[in-house]
Amino acid sequence: MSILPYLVAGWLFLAGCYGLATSRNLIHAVGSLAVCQASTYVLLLAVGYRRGGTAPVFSDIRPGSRPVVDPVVQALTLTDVVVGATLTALLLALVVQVSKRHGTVDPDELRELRG
Amino acid sequence: MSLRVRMVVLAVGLLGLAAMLVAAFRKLPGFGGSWHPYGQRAVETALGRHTSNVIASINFDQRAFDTMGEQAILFGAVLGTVVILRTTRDERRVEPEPARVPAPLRRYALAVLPVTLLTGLYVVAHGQVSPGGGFQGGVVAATALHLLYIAVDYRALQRVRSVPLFTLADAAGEAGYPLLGLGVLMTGASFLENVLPYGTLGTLSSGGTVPVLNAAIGLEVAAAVVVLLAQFLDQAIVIESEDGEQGAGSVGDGDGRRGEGGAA
Amino acid sequence: MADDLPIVLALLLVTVAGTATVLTRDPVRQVFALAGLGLALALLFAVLQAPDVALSQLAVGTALTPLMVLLSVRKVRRKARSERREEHE
Amino acid sequence: MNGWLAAACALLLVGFLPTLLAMCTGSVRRRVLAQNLATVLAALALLLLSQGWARSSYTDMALVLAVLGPVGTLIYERLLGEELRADRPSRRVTRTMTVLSVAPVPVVVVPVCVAATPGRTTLKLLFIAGLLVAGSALCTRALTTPPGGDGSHG
Repeated sequence: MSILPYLVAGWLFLAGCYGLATSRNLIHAVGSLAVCQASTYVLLLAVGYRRGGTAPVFSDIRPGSRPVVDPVVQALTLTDVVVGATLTALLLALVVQVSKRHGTVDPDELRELRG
Repeated sequence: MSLRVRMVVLAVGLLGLAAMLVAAFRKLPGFGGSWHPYGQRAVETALGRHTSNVIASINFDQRAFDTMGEQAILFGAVLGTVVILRTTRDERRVEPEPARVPAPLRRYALAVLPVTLLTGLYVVAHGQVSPGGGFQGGVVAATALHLLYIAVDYRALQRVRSVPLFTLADAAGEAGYPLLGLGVLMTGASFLENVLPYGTLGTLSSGGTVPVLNAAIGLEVAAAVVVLLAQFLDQAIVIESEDGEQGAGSVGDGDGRRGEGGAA
Repeated sequence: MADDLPIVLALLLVTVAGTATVLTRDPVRQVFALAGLGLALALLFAVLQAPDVALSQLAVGTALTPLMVLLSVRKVRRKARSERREEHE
Repeated sequence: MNGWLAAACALLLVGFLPTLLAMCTGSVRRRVLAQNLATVLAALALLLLSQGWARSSYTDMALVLAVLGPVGTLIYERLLGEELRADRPSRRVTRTMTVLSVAPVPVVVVPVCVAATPGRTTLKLLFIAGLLVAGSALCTRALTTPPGGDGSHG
């Protein structure tokens, strides 16, 4: 159990890389990249978890009454989730532009076009 | 490089990476351990500054400079999307067709629109107290606007959503954050330091500058999402390329794979 | 060990959804796997005691990302269709 | 590990996991219907978890999901309308999906309401339940009846 969450993060990253490398459609590649992004969130939050802890949000509990998990990694992850979505948008915009220019979104065909 | 060679290279790379990751994971502190020195200090600092949501305190106070970088990335990504997806000379805009929406669906979507908007604002406003904040609430509030597209059609959304206005709001949120930091500098404190009175723990006005920066981020994220979706919706619904494409003829034909790629 | 059961379950859900997302090659079908991954991630963040991050993931994953991907697919397909029509003419 | 957490685990294993698998396999129509059900089950799991950890502030997650889940489903309905209209499900499927997505809501929310400290939290829980029931029932109907028609020929 002590490294299982880390292994899941590693698996997600490798699976995403496999999807990126074997993709025949750039939109599918962007989706695979989202899986890679997800792996970083899982790893960060797993590092910050504390058994028996709760979130360090003191709106409904008294400070000090319960052990809390690490808030630093949560702060890093939470901004990255939203920023990551806008980056996905940027990549999708590039895909749309590629399809307009070349009429295909298959990376293999795009390479043939370039010669 | 043939497909076979590529797959072998990929397999070797992935297996090597997997081995290194497993070796690294074994050296990480065990999952669920109680040793979190940074977390402990962050919680103490946040409580000292009367911010009950420690995560918001880290984002908008203790590591506010880092968040400025994050929001700059966000702004850059939105700017890039707008530039890439602008209407070019060989494209024309067509009027979107009005959609026929079933009456119960229309009633539901129009009723839920204000609820979603309020939920988004609630999540932004309570950022320093309970889970939430500008990043999350901004997305929810921006999504609310697009219920108009579902309830009525794209023309209704276009009438309400002025893209220049939202671009301006996005820029205002983006600029407001560092300007606030500079304003703090004027008072003699360091950049983005928490100089406002901390208030009472657990109330909406607690946390000093945290709610202010939180609101700036909320404005920026909400406007950014509206602008982003406007670009994609325009591309998918309104913008069509002129006939006689240059690129179409140059694509090799008789390839056999081409039909498959187009149908996928 | 019983205390870790929700975490193990959520990790299982994330693994299944993540793998399915990569293996679904058709972009339209992949959107649903991606939405499933978003929900599974939100549940995992919740059991890892990170409600702020879970909120972030829910806000982004339920409507925003699928909408952007589907709109891109629609644009790319329309483009491909209009070009095939030109070739037939 | 208390009863609420055990119930949440059971819900994830018996309800959410099969729905997730249905979301990842099969036709587009099946995936959309499964997506609608999955958001409801995830929201209910979040409610059970927040009660299990005695954290009323965690219910915000279920609130956001209850608000945005139907929006996502309706987006699919709008953008994939052609493909979805190509194969309409039978009445039996419509009824089953409606029951599946509406019935668990009171089963989960009523005990949580009874256990939670009365006040603002109770109101919030009832509000979330209302959103979930209205949203999922309407989405299932929108996905299974032809647009503009009342489905009388089905």
